[in-house]
Amino acid sequence: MAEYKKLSPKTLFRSWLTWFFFNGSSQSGERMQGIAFCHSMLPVIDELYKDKEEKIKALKRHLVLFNVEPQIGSVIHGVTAALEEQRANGAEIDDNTINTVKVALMGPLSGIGDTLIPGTLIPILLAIAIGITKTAGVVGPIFYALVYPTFIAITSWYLYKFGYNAGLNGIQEIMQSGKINVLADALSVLGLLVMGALSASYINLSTTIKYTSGEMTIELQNILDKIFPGMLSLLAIIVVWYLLSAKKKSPLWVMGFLFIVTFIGVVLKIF
Amino acid sequence: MAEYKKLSPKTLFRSWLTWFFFNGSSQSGERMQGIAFCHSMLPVIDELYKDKEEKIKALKRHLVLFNVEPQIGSVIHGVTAALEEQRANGAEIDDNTINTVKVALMGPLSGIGDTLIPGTLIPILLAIAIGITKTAGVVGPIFYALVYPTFIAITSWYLYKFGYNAGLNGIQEIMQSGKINVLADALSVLGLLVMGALSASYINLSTTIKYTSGEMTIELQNILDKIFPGMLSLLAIIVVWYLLSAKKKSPLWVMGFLFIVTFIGVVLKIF
Amino acid sequence: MAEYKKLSPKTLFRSWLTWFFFNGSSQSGERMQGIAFCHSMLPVIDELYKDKEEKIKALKRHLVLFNVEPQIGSVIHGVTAALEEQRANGAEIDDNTINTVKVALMGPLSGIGDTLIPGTLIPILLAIAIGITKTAGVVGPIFYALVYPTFIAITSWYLYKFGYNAGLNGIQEIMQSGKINVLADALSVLGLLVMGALSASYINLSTTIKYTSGEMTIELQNILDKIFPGMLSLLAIIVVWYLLSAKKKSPLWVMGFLFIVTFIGVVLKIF
Amino acid sequence: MIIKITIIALLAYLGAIGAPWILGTTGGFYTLGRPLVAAALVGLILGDMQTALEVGMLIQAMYIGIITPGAVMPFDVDYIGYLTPALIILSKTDPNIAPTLAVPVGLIGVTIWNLIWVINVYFAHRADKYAVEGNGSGIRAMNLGAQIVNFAMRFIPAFLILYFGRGFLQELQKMIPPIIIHYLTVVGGVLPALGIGMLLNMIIKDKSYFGIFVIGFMLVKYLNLPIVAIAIMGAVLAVFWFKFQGGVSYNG
Amino acid sequence: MIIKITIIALLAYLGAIGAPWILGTTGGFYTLGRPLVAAALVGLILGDMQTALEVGMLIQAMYIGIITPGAVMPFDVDYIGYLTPALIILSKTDPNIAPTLAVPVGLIGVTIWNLIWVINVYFAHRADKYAVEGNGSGIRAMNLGAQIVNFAMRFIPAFLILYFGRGFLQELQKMIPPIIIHYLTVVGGVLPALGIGMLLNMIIKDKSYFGIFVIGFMLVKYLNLPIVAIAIMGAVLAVFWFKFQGGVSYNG
Amino acid sequence: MIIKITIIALLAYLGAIGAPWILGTTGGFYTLGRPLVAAALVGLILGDMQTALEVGMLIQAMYIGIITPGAVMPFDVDYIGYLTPALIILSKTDPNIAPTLAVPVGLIGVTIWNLIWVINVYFAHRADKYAVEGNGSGIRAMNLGAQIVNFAMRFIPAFLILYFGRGFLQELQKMIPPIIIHYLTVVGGVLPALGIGMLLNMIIKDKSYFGIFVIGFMLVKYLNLPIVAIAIMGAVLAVFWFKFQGGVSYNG
Ligand SMILES: OC[C@H]1O[C@H](O)[C@@H](O)[C@@H](O)[C@@H]1O
Ligand SMILES: OC[C@H]1O[C@H](O)[C@@H](O)[C@@H](O)[C@@H]1O
Ligand SMILES: OC[C@H]1O[C@H](O)[C@@H](O)[C@@H](O)[C@@H]1O
Repeated sequence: MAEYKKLSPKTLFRSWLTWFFFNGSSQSGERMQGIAFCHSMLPVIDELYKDKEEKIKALKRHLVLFNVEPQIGSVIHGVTAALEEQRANGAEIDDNTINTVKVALMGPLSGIGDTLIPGTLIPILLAIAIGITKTAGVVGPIFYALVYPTFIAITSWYLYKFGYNAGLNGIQEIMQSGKINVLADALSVLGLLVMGALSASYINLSTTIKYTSGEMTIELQNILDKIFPGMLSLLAIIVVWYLLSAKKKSPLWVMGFLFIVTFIGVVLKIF
Repeated sequence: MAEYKKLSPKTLFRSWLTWFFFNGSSQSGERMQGIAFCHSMLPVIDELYKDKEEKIKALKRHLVLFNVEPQIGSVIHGVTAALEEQRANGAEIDDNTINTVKVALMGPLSGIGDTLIPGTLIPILLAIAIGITKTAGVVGPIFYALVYPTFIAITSWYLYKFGYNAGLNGIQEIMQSGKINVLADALSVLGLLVMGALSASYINLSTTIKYTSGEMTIELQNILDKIFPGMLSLLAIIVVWYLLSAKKKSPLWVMGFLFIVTFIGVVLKIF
Repeated sequence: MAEYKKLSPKTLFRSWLTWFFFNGSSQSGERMQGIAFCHSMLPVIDELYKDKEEKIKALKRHLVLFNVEPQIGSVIHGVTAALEEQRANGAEIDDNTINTVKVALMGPLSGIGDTLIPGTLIPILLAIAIGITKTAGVVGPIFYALVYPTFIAITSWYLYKFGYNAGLNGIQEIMQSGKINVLADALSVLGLLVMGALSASYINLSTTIKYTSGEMTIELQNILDKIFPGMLSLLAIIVVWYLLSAKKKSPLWVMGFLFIVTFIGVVLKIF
Repeated sequence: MIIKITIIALLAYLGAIGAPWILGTTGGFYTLGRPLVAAALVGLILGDMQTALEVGMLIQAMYIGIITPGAVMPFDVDYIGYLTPALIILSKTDPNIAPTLAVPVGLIGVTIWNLIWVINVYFAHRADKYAVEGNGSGIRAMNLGAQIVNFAMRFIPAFLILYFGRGFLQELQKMIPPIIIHYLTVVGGVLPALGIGMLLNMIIKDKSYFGIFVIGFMLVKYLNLPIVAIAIMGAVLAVFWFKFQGGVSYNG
Repeated sequence: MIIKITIIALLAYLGAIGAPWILGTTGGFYTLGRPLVAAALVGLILGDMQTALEVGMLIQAMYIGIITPGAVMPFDVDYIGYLTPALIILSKTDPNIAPTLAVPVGLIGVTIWNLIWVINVYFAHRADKYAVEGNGSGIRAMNLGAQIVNFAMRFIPAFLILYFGRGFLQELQKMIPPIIIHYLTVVGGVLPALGIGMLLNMIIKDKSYFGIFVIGFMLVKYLNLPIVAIAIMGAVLAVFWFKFQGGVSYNG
Repeated sequence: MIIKITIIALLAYLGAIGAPWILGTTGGFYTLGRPLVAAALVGLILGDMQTALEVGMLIQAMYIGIITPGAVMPFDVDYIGYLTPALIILSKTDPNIAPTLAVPVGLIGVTIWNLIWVINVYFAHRADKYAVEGNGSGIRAMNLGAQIVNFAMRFIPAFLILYFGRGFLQELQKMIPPIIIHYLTVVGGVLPALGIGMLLNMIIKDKSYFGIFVIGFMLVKYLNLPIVAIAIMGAVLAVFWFKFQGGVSYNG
């Protein structure tokens, strides 16, 4: 019986590193990150398949359409490496199986990943960085530029290894346990709090309406501020959110809307 | 087989409107809101019973003692209208049944209604209105006079329709599910927070006791303020609450108590 | 049949009082609070055993090693008194049984007691007292000296009676129900909040590092304060906590560490 | 002046318990009949909005939690709401005595209400007769007719109190020694505790909820937060309280 | 100046989506490509850190929640991040118009990206050929090769915009009437609501969570707390939120 | 002066661990033996309450979490509580060195306690003899008799330290170079971290609870809330924490 071919730690690391650097390099409307996926599998393929035919089949297998949030998506590469290893050792895993697995994981991991990383983690870190910048200047961007990539690089590599070790079942178990949703809940609490704080500093809408009766001038904005400071700014956010979520308008549409409404407001001397 | 007589939307609305306006008009120690109930059923009776005998029976049926928190109590009128409709269409519903249903709903809906509306919602809205008045003057009462009646009118009409559609069972289900209690819990959290805030501004009790030794004067109130500002005011509230809840004293009794205690305090130069 | 000998309330109170005052009087490395335990049982023994032999056996029985958090530990004395009473009335309870019970309760009650009283309650009360002292001077220590002993004396006597009435099973039930842990959780929330507040006032570590370029001087501490005031103090706490918990260093070791680190810091003009 | 007093007395009727004309109990007793709203209207009529609102906030806070279960009324907030600020403004008295002045005014209102409540029995008995005849309009007439009583018993006393009260109060005030004024101010400071206490007595079933009241108290005393801010935070808290309680009521 | 502009244009390439050289997407688009980081680099290069950071904070806040699901990009934050502060500093314009200036800049960036996305299809097809030959290095070359396109299409336009834009903007500014400046300032104040709104749209599934956003808003408006403090408190809250939810998601 | 020192030394005995006379451990070690209470008494006796309380708060904060499981004592808070403020006041030294001065004082106290703990074995053995004789009073005498040792070993050293220490400290102070004073101040600032750290080590089992500590820290740093306010809020929080946890301990 033939010896079991095990992927060396070095190969796994090179595979991950290739993906980590070059995941977006040749993105296109047709294949998305397909070439990059294949690229990241080269070290694995080279180590596992000495036979030319097998190698060609492997290259073709991984050059198909692929797309995922690239930073946490590395978990799929780990799983795929494990599947390839089993296949190279004789397990009955055909092209179709491997592709099905990749496609099955792609969707949910894109959703989760986009929500958690650019949708939650990055805004939180940036909001903190803005806060620091406000008081301590350039320390803010430095903080972000150190913390974010370090944390993500470690996480991404960890997830690759996790995918390789846990295999497909392990990943699916976690995704179905609901824990990820609760984690997203908790992170969204943090994110919303911080976004609210940020909005209070960076969104500014105030009215210039005044009533003058005799020598007394009443400024509407003054009254609004006494009732709830920043009322109009908050209102603007709610309107935007409403247009995007309930009315399903595109961001560009909403931007046009804001330009027009403020224009009318300025002309009518409301703002 | 005779056609099913269905109450027209217009009749239902007129029935509700009559109740909404005239629920308290002829309250008395003997019949409470009994006449008003019958009054509000007139449109329903007129539409359902063409036969004079039936009409007289219906009028007598609804002229008995009735009492409920009138604003959310409209749900009973909806249920009653539905019962009358079924009866007019031949269902076996006698005077007794209809009265039993009314009496059964009266009690809990008075308790829930008085707790939620004059006991919780109105104080919260008034506290907010006072807060607004403090900074923005007459905007405060205007706010209350717009928000409160609008909200209640819509709710009351909605509840009438809900009662009519859900019938008796639907209402009882909701009242037994415990959801109403949890809602009351949550509202009481809001109410207590706001009442606490209000008390901090509007209840004022301070001592005038001073110790003078040599050139130094120590004012007791100063020390108390440093430990916990508003300590005596809070204490006053706790005492009143204790007298009302644990000692079951009447509000008038407590008022007399406050008059006397402060009198003694002023005489003894404590306050 | 002989009459049932019941311990008089007075005897129980004297037993508790003896323990409450003299629990620590003759602590030693060999017997711990053993003599004090026996001392507190004298009223019980005197009332129950008229026979000299029985009395000697009883004295010897209670002179063995004993140790417990003394303030809430009184519950054991209550249980023991109950056991002695049953024994004196003929129940089959030998020396061994009584000792086993004492030993079984000693451990957990020491753990719980030390955590809840000197570990949580006393620090909370002292922190509050410090807060009061800061603004209202000597009122702070007076507050502590009144509140703490009063509360504990009542609790301790109550626990003695509880132990006597509930007996062994009652106590074990409570300790196993998990309620005590949830109580400890809740108290630790309060304790941690207050300790955090206290630390903010009483721990002070700041850096003296400055960058001077041309006429401009940047003080590092200024920047740190803008990012998070008290950052270094909080860091110091975290380091100490880490050394104690993760590195299992002794308090004395950590104290030496602090002396040395700050010394180096002062020499290098960091602090 | 007579016209102004007439309008105020009229409003005191429209905001009284049972007066149906302005959206029933909702727009009447629960809106026009609230001291804050009433005071604003008095301020508008008498041309001294500032004093009116000052008094209005004070007495509104004091009677904020009034409920009338089964028509039992501890103090008549409607009479208090119209007559107190009007008397204060008309007699140019110190607004700080408003809480004390509110007491007799509120008790007069309660007495009137109790009388009405007995008199109205008459309409019920006449309505019974109409029912036997199948006369629906007659029943309607009885329900509306009761308002003649309500109007008479609300408008006339209110008018008289305002008409004679202002002169009387002015006289009275000159004669009161300073210690009494001080006493009335102290009483005025504590009286609102009664309204709050009644509310607590009603809302709180599980004592630990009192802690939330204390938090609200401290948010004002220590952080000087306005009530609007506290109410919004409280609303957010309440939403999650409801959400996370999973159907288990602790205070209900 | 040419050198400085060259460096900025180069950074605008390195921080663009797809540029792999600085730790891939993580260090590139998600770090170098963030307006706050970009602005700081621009400030360093052009020697006006203060203005750069001011602009950086403003436009970072505005586009803080940008996500690009499936490579669909609503606004190109990378171009915005480098070109906006650079143009403002070079033409000595009022930083308050930055949010408005960011709009056309961002759209130019998007157009470029969409072009690249189509052009890159070419590399995929050539890679297919190499696969058939079993030529791994060829595939690698295709993945890297796409960067030639990316570089050309990012660097050149950025350079040109900066080179011509600064003069143009200076001219333009002199001609703009004050009302337009006011308008642009008003627009600049509201535009960040778009970024925040997009984020809310994404994060919030259960509307009650909006309350938490409002709390954050009020903590700044009423208590003047800095964001760092709010973030730390929020983190503590999030930890217990996670702990106490017992696996039940309400907003997920 | 001798009388005052005598009284202080006597109090140092009455507040020592094991001294039974003032309500046992509760009123003795846990009340009289707490530095805050001790310092107040010292202040009263020496007529400088202000300095005494200043020192008292400092060293109380530092040793706030001292526990003595199984009679193992890390620092003797009783000796620290009486001798530190007394020495500071008597030698008119800078109160800021109190935390440093507390260290040797506390260690002397510990040594004494360890000695007592060994000596007391003697009483146990004599008690055994009385037990065999059925002599209850003898056992009582042994329990009380141990106080002779405790008194001697507490009172005498305390008296001597105070009597000689004050002169010695005055001399010492003149000779210390400013850098050492600075060093001692720095040390004094960090030392309380030890007491707090010990407490954290004891209370915290689940690391996330550290977040609550940080919140308390920030409430003071950012909002300047006094501890009393924080304690009341914390108590309210704790009540609902207990209520809503439904019997599940996370940190226990
Ligand atoms: O208690 C129920 C109900 O009783 C009476 O009808 C009135 O006092 C109402 O205000 C009250 O809501
Ligand atoms: O949506 C998943 C994924 O799609 C594309 O690959 C890119 O836009 C990524 O930024 C994104 O995370
Ligand atoms: O640990 C339990 C107990 O042990 C010893 O008896 C003493 O140190 C007490 O203070 C402590 O509570």
